[in-house]
Amino acid sequence: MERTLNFDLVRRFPRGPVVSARGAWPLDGERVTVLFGPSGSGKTTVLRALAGLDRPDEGRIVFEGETWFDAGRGIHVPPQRRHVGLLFQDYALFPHLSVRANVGYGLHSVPKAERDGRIDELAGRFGIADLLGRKPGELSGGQRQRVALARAIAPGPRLLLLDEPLSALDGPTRESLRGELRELLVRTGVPAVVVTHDRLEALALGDRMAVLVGGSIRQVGPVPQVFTNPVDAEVARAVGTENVLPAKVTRSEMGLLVLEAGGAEILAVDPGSAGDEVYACIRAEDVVLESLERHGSSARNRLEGTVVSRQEEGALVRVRVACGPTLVVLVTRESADRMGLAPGLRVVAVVKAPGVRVVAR
Amino acid sequence: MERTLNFDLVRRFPRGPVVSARGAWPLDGERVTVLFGPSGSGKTTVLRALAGLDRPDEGRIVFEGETWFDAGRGIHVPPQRRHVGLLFQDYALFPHLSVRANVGYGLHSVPKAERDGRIDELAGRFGIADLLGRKPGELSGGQRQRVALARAIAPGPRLLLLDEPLSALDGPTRESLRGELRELLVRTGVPAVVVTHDRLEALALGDRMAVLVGGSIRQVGPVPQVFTNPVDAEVARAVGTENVLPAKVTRSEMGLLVLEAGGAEILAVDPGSAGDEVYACIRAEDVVLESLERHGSSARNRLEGTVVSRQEEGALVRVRVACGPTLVVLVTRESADRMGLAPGLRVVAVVKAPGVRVVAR
Amino acid sequence: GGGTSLTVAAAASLKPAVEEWRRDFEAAHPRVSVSVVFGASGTFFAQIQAGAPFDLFLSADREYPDRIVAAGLGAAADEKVFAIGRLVVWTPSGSPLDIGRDGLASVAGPGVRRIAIANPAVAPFGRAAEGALRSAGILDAVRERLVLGTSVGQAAQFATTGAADVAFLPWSLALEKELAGGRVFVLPENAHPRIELAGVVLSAAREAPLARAFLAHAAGPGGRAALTGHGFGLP
Amino acid sequence: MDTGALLLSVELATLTTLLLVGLGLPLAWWLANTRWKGRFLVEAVVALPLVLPPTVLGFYLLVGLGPRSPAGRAFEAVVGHPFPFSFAGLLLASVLYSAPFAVQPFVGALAGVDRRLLEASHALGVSRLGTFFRVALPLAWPGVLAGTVLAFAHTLGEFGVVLMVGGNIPGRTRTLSVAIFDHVEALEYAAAHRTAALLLGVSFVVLALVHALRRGSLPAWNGR
Amino acid sequence: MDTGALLLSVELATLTTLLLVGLGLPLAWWLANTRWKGRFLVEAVVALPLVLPPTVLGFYLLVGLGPRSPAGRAFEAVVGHPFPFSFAGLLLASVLYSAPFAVQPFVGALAGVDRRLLEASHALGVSRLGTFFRVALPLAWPGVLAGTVLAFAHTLGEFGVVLMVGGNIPGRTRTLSVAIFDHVEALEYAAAHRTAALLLGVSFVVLALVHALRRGSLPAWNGR
Ligand SMILES: Nc1ncnc2c1ncn2[C@@H]1O[C@H](COP(=O)(O)OP(=O)(O)OP(=O)(O)O)[C@@H](O)[C@H]1O
Ligand SMILES: Nc1ncnc2c1ncn2[C@@H]1O[C@H](COP(=O)(O)OP(=O)(O)OP(=O)(O)O)[C@@H](O)[C@H]1O
Ligand SMILES: [Mg+2]
Ligand SMILES: [Mg+2]
Repeated sequence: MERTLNFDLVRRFPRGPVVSARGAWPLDGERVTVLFGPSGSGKTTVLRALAGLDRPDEGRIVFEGETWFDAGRGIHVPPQRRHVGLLFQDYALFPHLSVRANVGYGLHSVPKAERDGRIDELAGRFGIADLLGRKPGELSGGQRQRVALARAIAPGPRLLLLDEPLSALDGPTRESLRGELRELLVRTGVPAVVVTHDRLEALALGDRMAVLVGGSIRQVGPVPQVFTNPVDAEVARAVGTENVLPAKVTRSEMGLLVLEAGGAEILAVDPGSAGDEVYACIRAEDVVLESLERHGSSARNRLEGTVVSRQEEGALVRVRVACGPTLVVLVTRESADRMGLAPGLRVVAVVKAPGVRVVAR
Repeated sequence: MERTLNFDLVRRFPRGPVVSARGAWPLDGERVTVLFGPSGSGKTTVLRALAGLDRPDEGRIVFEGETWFDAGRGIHVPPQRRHVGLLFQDYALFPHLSVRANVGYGLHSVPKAERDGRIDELAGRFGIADLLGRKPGELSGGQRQRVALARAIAPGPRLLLLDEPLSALDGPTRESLRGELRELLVRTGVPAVVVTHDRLEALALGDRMAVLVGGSIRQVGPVPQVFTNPVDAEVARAVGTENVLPAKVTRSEMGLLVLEAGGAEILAVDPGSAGDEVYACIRAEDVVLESLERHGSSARNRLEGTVVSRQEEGALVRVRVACGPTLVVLVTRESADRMGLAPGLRVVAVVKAPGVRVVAR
Repeated sequence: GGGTSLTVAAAASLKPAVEEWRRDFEAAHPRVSVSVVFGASGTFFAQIQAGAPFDLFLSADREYPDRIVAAGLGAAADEKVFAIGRLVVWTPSGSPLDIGRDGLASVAGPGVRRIAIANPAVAPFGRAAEGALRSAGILDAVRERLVLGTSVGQAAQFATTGAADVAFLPWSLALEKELAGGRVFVLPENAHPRIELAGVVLSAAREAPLARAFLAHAAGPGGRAALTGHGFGLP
Repeated sequence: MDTGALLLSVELATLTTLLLVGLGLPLAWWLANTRWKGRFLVEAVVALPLVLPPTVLGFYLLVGLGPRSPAGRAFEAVVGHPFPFSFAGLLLASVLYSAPFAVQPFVGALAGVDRRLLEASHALGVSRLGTFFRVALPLAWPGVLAGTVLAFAHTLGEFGVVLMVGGNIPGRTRTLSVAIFDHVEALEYAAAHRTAALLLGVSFVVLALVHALRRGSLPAWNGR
Repeated sequence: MDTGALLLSVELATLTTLLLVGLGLPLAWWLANTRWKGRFLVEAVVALPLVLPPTVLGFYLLVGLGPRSPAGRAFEAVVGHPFPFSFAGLLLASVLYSAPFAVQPFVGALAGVDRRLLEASHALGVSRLGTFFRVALPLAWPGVLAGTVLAFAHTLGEFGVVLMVGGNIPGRTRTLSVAIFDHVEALEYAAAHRTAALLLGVSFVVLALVHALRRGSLPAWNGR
């Protein structure tokens, strides 16, 4: 059977923007698609359309050969017959039902013993076993989110749609649940679309990543690749590329492009056909800082500059260096301390040519 | 005037746990307190009590010399007269009012022109200027969160209580709002208690961090210090310390403790009076991996072992090394690639003695 | 405006006669306006006890005025019987019943499913109807088929809508336009307990002399003519 | 005492309420959810019987459903006896007259149920009917109860329509309210007081029980 | 035509409804929020007048508030004229009798308002009263409207209490519903039909307008 999710939909909000997203995702090898994108870009809208809760104004949705929606032919399979598991961004737990009843809600046709077994198993997995007798109003925010996740998964859906499933959880809980979720997705083999704003989560959960910007899907690809090779500046910003520098192509040299950005010269791999006015996208982690003493000369992609600010970020330190353009650089705490990085210090920012991604402006 | 927030409260949930938290926080230099803690530890409960929405069963709350609550004397200042700005974890936006009316809700006694000015200023700051005419039902999750944030801040409260103010936002938006928020907090000088699950956010926003575990505040201190020097194993786990190893003190040597953990010997700075059975808390970023060839010998705090797994985490790589105990190590992608880190590879994990925090078991 | 006004509470069954009296009385007393409230005698009794602003009470029987007097709400001298009620049996057009031919007992015949009477507990004409059925010896036979209107008006409505096959009504009501299509059989006065319609001037009346005058007019020649014209007997 | 009348009243009120819940809830659910422009007409029509005095409504029912009308003949053909003066007729009239008391609060309460919860239920594979019973109804409970109580109490007290359509036949269509009315009209005040006290006592116990029941079933999120 | 009676009816229904909204909303708000154990008793008592036939209720009002009773003398002292057979008395009786139609739906609707929104309002410095008007009332709107419509329509149609307490005095206490009743009683069917048509027509327009109004004011989150 053709295991794919095909959709091409347009949703026009009367008092809002137009979301028009399309995708054609094989579901065999790459089962988990991460949906990434800025706030308001249309992620929830796409999930709601896939779940059948919202009727797009145009387009089609075909899942594993079944047409779920076709505006032209007037087809709209109701949500009940799509068998998707949707985790709502705001949970939408049933306030009048206990946690047990919430999690078991979609298991109405399952015998009680089996249902209870399934609930208990999921509750154990997601750390809500002690809460089964409570009502949602008696839970904390993160507990509610876990209940909603268990509820969406319990009926064994054909497709899981998770809208920020772990956003309300603390680091350790989140990490353990990420593991549980990944394990569960792999074991059951159910395809999933997961919305997240977290790079680690995308990397840990996703086989494929789709980036939604301004209502349309701009890029789809393996997760690490999308993070490192955004196709345009907006995607680059959406995936958190710290340095998106407007640049000019001055010339081409031995297959490399020579860019001029903020007065500095940067070498980059030529992507072909980007034009003259471009953006140079550089991830902060791909810039290395060196002390001025070590190399006196300012060779290519070695930009001399001054540290503007230093901000601790746990294991890493975020440094801004004014070196023509102002570059954001991530270095380990160890090397930052070794170099004595502090505002005012003169340093050299080394940018590796493969770390510079050139996209059209 | 005495600028402090003093509270000591006990809240017993009939069908839930007991939250009993206390704090005495000067508000002059260190205005922003970050409340950190696992899901369900009582963060929201504390904020609700401070806001006056929930009446604790016991205790007192005194803010800047004003007694807001005193169970013994039967004092309970209603929320209306506390002038706090509370951002609800689930937003609680008024569904029947426009975004403009939501943000302006607390400004009822302000003249219309001034009110509109304030709303427009905050809307610009928080990127919701285009949404002022919509109703909350017509917003995305992250947009709702920003509206709720603006609504809490608009009336110029005496104390801001923010329950995960940025959790629903994508990385770039979050970062920019973090900046706006910090700037606003500094500029207005209003003290704040901010709940977050995010280390970066805690570091960026907080002057002081309080860690809540199991309903009580276990540690209070400057943010970076709490992350690096947790007082007990539970706090260590709560702040995301990756390695919390049960260990035995074997002997003391030149002011250093010699620990035995999972068969390996680890040197640590003696905290004094931790007893014999302890936990050794080691942050993954404080472990360095070296190739086996470089140093043949297995000297102290140099634990030889095998890479068990490697997981990309953006700029960093998370590696598990079985070297007696199984250590989680964070290294830069660059060095991981240089060393060819992959499951099966033999490596040496170097743990610096100051990076080992010993706490009583 | 400018003149005095007299308020009369009158049993609904008296409506056609009272309306005529009112016209005549107002014609004779140009500065007086008479307003008449029609209703159930039991209701009026309760209202009079509660201080209703009525000057004169015209009841469908003697019992209520007697009680008014007994309760001290009116003087015995101001109570007067002014008419005798006449009971008729009304059948719709096309009904196979012919009481004139077959006698009252034919009401108990198999073709009659429902017999409408006013509730004997509250309406004098209902008590009379029950008495008529009893003297005809068919009360027990038809008891199951009786439907009780709260008032004679309601009994008439049962008949006009076809819900009942036979109705026992005051003659005055049977002369109404809505009942004109049916057949009316006037029962002899001795076929049922005597219905004496009495009026009493209330001691709380603001216009007691006028009320006495109105009652006198009702019992006088002009009033009697109206009564006979509308199907009432005379005392 | 009027135990027969009491029983009849309770029976009529109970059946009327059951019918109104059975028919009114679906109608209210539809009214609360439809996007049809003309729904306000339906709502107005449902409320309309209210504005007529009960006896007058009864009169029109007799006219419209009496043995001379086509509808009345249809009623007789279906039910087996004519509409007027029968318990079935009484029931129909009561249902019509008490309908707004049930339907209006039902609509009000059902319209207040958060749509996202209904969507969540649909997404979990539960049919529209199942969602109605498992989510909408429990959440609209206070309003549904209000409507039910109103319909029940009003039917107990109603006597205008009952009198007109029922014909006040002891044991068959004489309800307790009609009996009290008769007592008052016949100046049998002592009997009226006794019967009224009985009706009030029984009703008070029923109403207090119903309201006490509701207290326990308030959703927890409203108690936080 | 009975324009005087129509005006009187509309005036009575409007004033009754206004009074019921004015008094019933605070009572309902209190009932919806109190944690007092005895609140179910209050709710039962509010609904109780319903179970009495209107004329009987009117009778008891006459007895209880008549000029011979202490309460009646108090009424007279305050209002300036005796309770029975006056417009003020009629109004009081109508308010009492229609109270449950307003209060019950009000309670149902107000109890359904999400407490967190009230808390949000309090935290934003808005008083309890302000919160009631700015949050609770708009969100409970469908149910509040239902109660208001019921109270209005029911007062229009009521005649039992009105007849008993008001005494059917033309121009003062004869409402349109009493007038129709009189016409039917007197077998003046043509006049009755005309008056009923007038009442129905006016009411239909009012009801349709009210319901059409509501459509527009449904909260947006219910439209997503
Ligand atoms: N009912 C509506 N009416 C008008 N505009 C709407 C409506 N629902 C959503 N929108 C708009 O459509 C866009 C996409 O919304 P959506 O909820 O899909 O965003 P999202 O990607 O999920 O964002 P977030 O990460 O903040 O949840 C947003 O700009 C939002 O404001
Ligand atoms: N009304 C209630 N009844 C019973 N237990 C409750 C109630 N409210 C909260 N709790 C419990 O109290 C504890 C603290 O809840 P709280 O909401 O303060 O947690 P939190 O620290 O905010 O967690 P999160 O990060 O998940 O939001 C939790 O275990 C929760 O289940
Ligand atoms: Mg969303
Ligand atoms: Mg919380």
